[in-house]
Amino acid sequence: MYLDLNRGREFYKKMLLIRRFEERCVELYSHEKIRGFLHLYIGEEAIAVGIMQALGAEDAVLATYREHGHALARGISANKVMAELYGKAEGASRGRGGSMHIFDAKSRFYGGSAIVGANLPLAVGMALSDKMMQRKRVTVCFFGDGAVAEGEFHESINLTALWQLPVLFVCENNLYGMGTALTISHSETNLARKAAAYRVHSQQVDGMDVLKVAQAAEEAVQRIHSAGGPVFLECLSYRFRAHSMYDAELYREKAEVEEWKTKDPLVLLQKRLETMGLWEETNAQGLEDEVSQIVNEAVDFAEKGTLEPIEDLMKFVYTPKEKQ
Amino acid sequence: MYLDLNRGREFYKKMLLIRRFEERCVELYSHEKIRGFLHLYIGEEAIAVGIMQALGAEDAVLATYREHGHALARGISANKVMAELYGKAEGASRGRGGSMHIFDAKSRFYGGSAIVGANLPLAVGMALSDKMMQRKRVTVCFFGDGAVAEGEFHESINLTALWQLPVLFVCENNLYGMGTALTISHSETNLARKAAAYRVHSQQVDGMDVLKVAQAAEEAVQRIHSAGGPVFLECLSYRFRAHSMYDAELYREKAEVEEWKTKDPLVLLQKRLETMGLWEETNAQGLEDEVSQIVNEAVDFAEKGTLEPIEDLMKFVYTPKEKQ
Amino acid sequence: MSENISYREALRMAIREAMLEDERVFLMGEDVGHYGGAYAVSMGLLKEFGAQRIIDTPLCESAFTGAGIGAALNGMRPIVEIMTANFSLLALDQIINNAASLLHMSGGQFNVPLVIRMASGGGKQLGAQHSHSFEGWFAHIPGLKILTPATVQDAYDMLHLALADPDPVLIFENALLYNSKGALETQKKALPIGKAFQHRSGKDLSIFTYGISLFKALEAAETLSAEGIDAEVIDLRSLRPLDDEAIMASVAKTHRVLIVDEGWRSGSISAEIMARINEQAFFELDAPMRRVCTEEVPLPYSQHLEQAAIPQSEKIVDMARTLME
Amino acid sequence: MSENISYREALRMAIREAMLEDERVFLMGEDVGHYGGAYAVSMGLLKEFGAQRIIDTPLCESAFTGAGIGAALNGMRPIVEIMTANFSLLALDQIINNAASLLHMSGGQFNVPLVIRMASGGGKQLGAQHSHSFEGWFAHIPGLKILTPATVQDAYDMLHLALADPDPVLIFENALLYNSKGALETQKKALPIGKAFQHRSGKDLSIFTYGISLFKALEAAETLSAEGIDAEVIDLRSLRPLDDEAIMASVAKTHRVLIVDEGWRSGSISAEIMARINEQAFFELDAPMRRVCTEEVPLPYSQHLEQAAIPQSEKIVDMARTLME
Ligand SMILES: Cc1ncc(C[n+]2csc(CCOP(=O)(O)OP(=O)(O)O)c2C)c(N)n1
Ligand SMILES: Cc1ncc(C[n+]2csc(CCOP(=O)(O)OP(=O)(O)O)c2C)c(N)n1
Ligand SMILES: [Mg+2]
Ligand SMILES: [Mg+2]
Repeated sequence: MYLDLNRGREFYKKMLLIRRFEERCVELYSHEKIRGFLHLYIGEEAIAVGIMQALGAEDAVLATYREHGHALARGISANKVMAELYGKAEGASRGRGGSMHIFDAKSRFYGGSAIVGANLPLAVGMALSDKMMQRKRVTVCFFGDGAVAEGEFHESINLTALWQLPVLFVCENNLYGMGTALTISHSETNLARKAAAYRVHSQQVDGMDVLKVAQAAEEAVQRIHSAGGPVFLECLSYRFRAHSMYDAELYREKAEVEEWKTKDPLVLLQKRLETMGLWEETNAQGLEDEVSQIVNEAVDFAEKGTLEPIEDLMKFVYTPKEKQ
Repeated sequence: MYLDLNRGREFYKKMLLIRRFEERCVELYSHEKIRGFLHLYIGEEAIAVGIMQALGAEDAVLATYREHGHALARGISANKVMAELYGKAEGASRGRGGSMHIFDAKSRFYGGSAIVGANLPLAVGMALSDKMMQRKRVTVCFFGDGAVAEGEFHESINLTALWQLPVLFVCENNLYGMGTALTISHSETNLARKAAAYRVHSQQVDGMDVLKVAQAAEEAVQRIHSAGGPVFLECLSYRFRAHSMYDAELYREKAEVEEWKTKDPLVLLQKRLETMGLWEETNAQGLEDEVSQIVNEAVDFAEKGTLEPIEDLMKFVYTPKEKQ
Repeated sequence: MSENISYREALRMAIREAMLEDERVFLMGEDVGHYGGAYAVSMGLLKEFGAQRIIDTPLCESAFTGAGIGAALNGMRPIVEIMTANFSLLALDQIINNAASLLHMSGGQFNVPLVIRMASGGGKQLGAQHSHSFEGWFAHIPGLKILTPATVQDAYDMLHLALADPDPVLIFENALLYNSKGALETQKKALPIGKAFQHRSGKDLSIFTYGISLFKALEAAETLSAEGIDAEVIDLRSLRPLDDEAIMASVAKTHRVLIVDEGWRSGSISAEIMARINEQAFFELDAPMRRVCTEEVPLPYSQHLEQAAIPQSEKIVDMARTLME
Repeated sequence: MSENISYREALRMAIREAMLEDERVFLMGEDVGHYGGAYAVSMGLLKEFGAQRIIDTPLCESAFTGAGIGAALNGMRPIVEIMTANFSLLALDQIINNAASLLHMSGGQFNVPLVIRMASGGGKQLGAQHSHSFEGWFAHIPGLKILTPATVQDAYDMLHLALADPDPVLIFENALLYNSKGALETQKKALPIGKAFQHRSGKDLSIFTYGISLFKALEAAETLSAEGIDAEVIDLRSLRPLDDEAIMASVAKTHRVLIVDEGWRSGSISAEIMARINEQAFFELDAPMRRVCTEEVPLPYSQHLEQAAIPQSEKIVDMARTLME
């Protein structure tokens, strides 16, 4: 994929937004502004940013419980995401979802799913409808290396291959499912090869390199449009932080984490831009300032947000009459 | 595998027993002596017979709801199986199981399972215990081509490969799961290849040829004992009869069925023996008579059987105190 | 306008009509197409509508149920058939953690207009993995609606009602009813979801029931009537929501309550109905409420044991006598 | 002999002892090894017992639960940990169609001595897919035993009791209790499965509860006591079997019943308890029985909504006042 200043700035800014947004989340968590589980995407920003830029507004996205990055990259406002983390009525899911359940109908963002692997069957059905209705759309489904062991992965990928459905599977292989290493999860650790066994077009991608992800995503979307069937991308990546805020990280060596940090997607992009002599012009400080403002505003917005009235607790168990 | 008269007679007799036993079942079903679902194994006899002969008494067997053949081939008496079909207290499962739930502790026959694919996780656990306790045993798990689409297949085969467990997977590929053809069930219809993607030693076998099955089974058991890990055999076969007694068979052509009947495992074995000049000596009529007597006795035994007292209905929901 | 057809045909007719009316409706499940449906409900529909809308799935309950949810989210009106209620356990994560929860988790953004049909119930000697009645148990889950058509009319109506509903609706079809025949009026306005129906008026006791037990209860009511006991028989029709109003009105009239359901006794829908009557109409009661449920045992194969385990008209009669003591 | 330790430590101690005593015992589940357990129950055990007996599984709830069943069938005494009760829905087919049914289907030949532990309950702002309380719901299933340790002593005792049981036992550990501390006597004979325990004697009303709600009920009883209302508080401990005897004895004494449970109201274990009291002790009742359950909503994330949804001491007090009117 061709890198120019515009694209460089855009990708950098998006990744930076996720990074700074989540760093702020950590602070806010320690101040108990955010509660529940909080899974950070830091280190994996290149995946969401690279994939999302290949999508159109009509495409649909299904993400995981580690989905702040996906939500922001999809263009959901930081305000809405932060307000959700605060549990406020102005949040993406009116505070009913929290960190693991960001939803946004406008951008066709179907969550935020906290049962590992359970978004995969939804992707099958979404793509099936598009195919039935002859809509030219792609459904993107994100999931981790851990999810690949679940039965729903097997069942779903078979259906998409069998029925030739327009699904882009994005496996974020960060080498661990919580504290369980890839090697003790899968007899075949090359997950792209695993997917290929279903006769699905599959590929491993350097998930730390936003350009490579972006390129693979564009090719994948194209292929889905032309050939019809699903594509599986295994994005090799790493989670820099703990699994959630409760994790003592006993299962991996500090050195391994440090090693991976040298491949930081932000640093990698910076180096590329430097090599091309575009870094100066990128005006990283300017982007930092912009991003900082977005994050500050989001915190402000969330702080000022209101709480859903307790009388509305039972709302949305069933579709309210007025919406039927 | 070397075929001699003894082996020829033994295999022929065992397959014949299953055939005649089930033919009688059809009659008995029409007389309402047998009720519920009745799934016939006719056409697939070579698989159960070929596999079982490779096992020792210490090995364990997990079968499907189409398991009369497996039960008889494992050496469970026709009396016990027939009495079970009659719902009698003398039946293998005291009449509580029926056709789909034949159990026999003595021969380590762990059922008879009517949830497609649900016996696969049990096989993992059985083999795991054997490995933990360093017992030199094999767990054999039978299942159909349809079962391979279930999530539990994926989850279970991964565990056995990952943990290198002594499981012999026997996939009875009879080209249909009920009325659903293999080609509309799986994106990859070579199921051995599918299994190989988990790094499991896999192989397709002619499931109509008892000798080939027997040979593959012996090699598999040997390999499991020496290498430790699982083996997957895909036995290519065909079900001559309807899926169950209620099936109008709208989903396949009569011609296809007739074509497959030319590969009848009994006929195939007969031809082999003829070629070798052993058929005369086999004394097929003698075997017919022996088998006929076994089946007659079984019917007699079942007819004379008693019913579990209704007062015992609630027995075996929990382990009775006296057995603890 | 009124025809005498089978429960199976009524279901098929409703599915067919819905598919003709609305291109968003489709049917998906194991063996619904080429085989014609495990219980022949969809026989002939593949030919009429093609494999795009009558979809034979591989064996993968979780994925095809989840696919139904995804399709519903994406504008369709899927009907998912699960062959037998026992197999729905394989799809429970999708049904509870997704279908029943998405609307709430998304703050009202994503409703799931999905219909799931399944064959349910014992009495066919199919053993413990094919015979259980989970409808009362599913009724515990907020976000779901649970329908239990007993009559041919309801088999037909409820399919239409379920498809018109914006939220996930589960229909439990007792497999022994598929061959039952009854009158069908296709032009009549259907009794809504959540409304019970009184099949027999009586003054001495109220029998609340649903599904196949309705007929056992009606039979029992005849026997009781010969003994001078006048039983009211009410078909609950919907187990979630329950028609509290109809239940309490009947209790206020008869003051004695008998509930018949095919679930296992402990934690059955009968218990919930008792709890509600206790809460809402305690002082109307002249005697302890009673229930006839399935014995708490994985259903055995042999006929005599299985029949002993499930509700029977005689047991209902006996229990009603106890209740009247 | 008596120590003051945490619920988490009591569980770990019991697992450790069992593993030292009996080579057939092992622990299997997601992140029980290298991670140390999602709620740190098994922290340190991998180091002590090795990866052969503290088994980190891939994400595959159905297969590893089924593997537990298989191992139990083959002579072992597995402890399967399911990280959160919501995830157990993925394993329900194995739990119900296999674990709970095998003994019966096999005519008594194959019992399944399996222990399944899971973290349960709301109040941690984890949203609808991580917070539900299914213990009462599971209690519907014959073949299973359902334990709900509330105290440190029971956390310890019940693990041992479950392992000694020949049939499948499910232990629901309310996740908010892991840090709670209490006295532990390791030498005392444990109160058997199926026995309730009276934590507070009272004469005006009986509060039946279990798990974390026990502490809310005890707190409510204190408040009520200040108002001159004397509440008896009984920890059910086991939801299947239920201790009918203890329940009826208490009802016979107080004549008023309040049940507190963390399940959704409709079809809750509270309903079953009400049904049984109605059946067995109807004429002892001076007033309608009452229950405080979780509101029928997928649990929301925001604290104020979540807290409003689950039982609280104040709601118990209010309901007790209503009951005493
Ligand atoms: C069905 C299910 N099982 C277990 C969990 C607990 N859990 C949450 S995230 C996680 C690890 C998932 O790993 P992976 O799919 O690799 O995604 P990652 O967290 O690495 O992004 C686990 C075990 C869950 N949420 N759902
Ligand atoms: C989980 C589950 N889903 C569906 C069924 C209904 N059913 C019984 S057998 C069968 C077909 C299974 O096909 P296959 O595995 O190929 O075995 P075969 O019957 O051909 O021997 C189906 C769909 C079931 N018993 N269990
Ligand atoms: Mg991962
Ligand atoms: Mg088959």
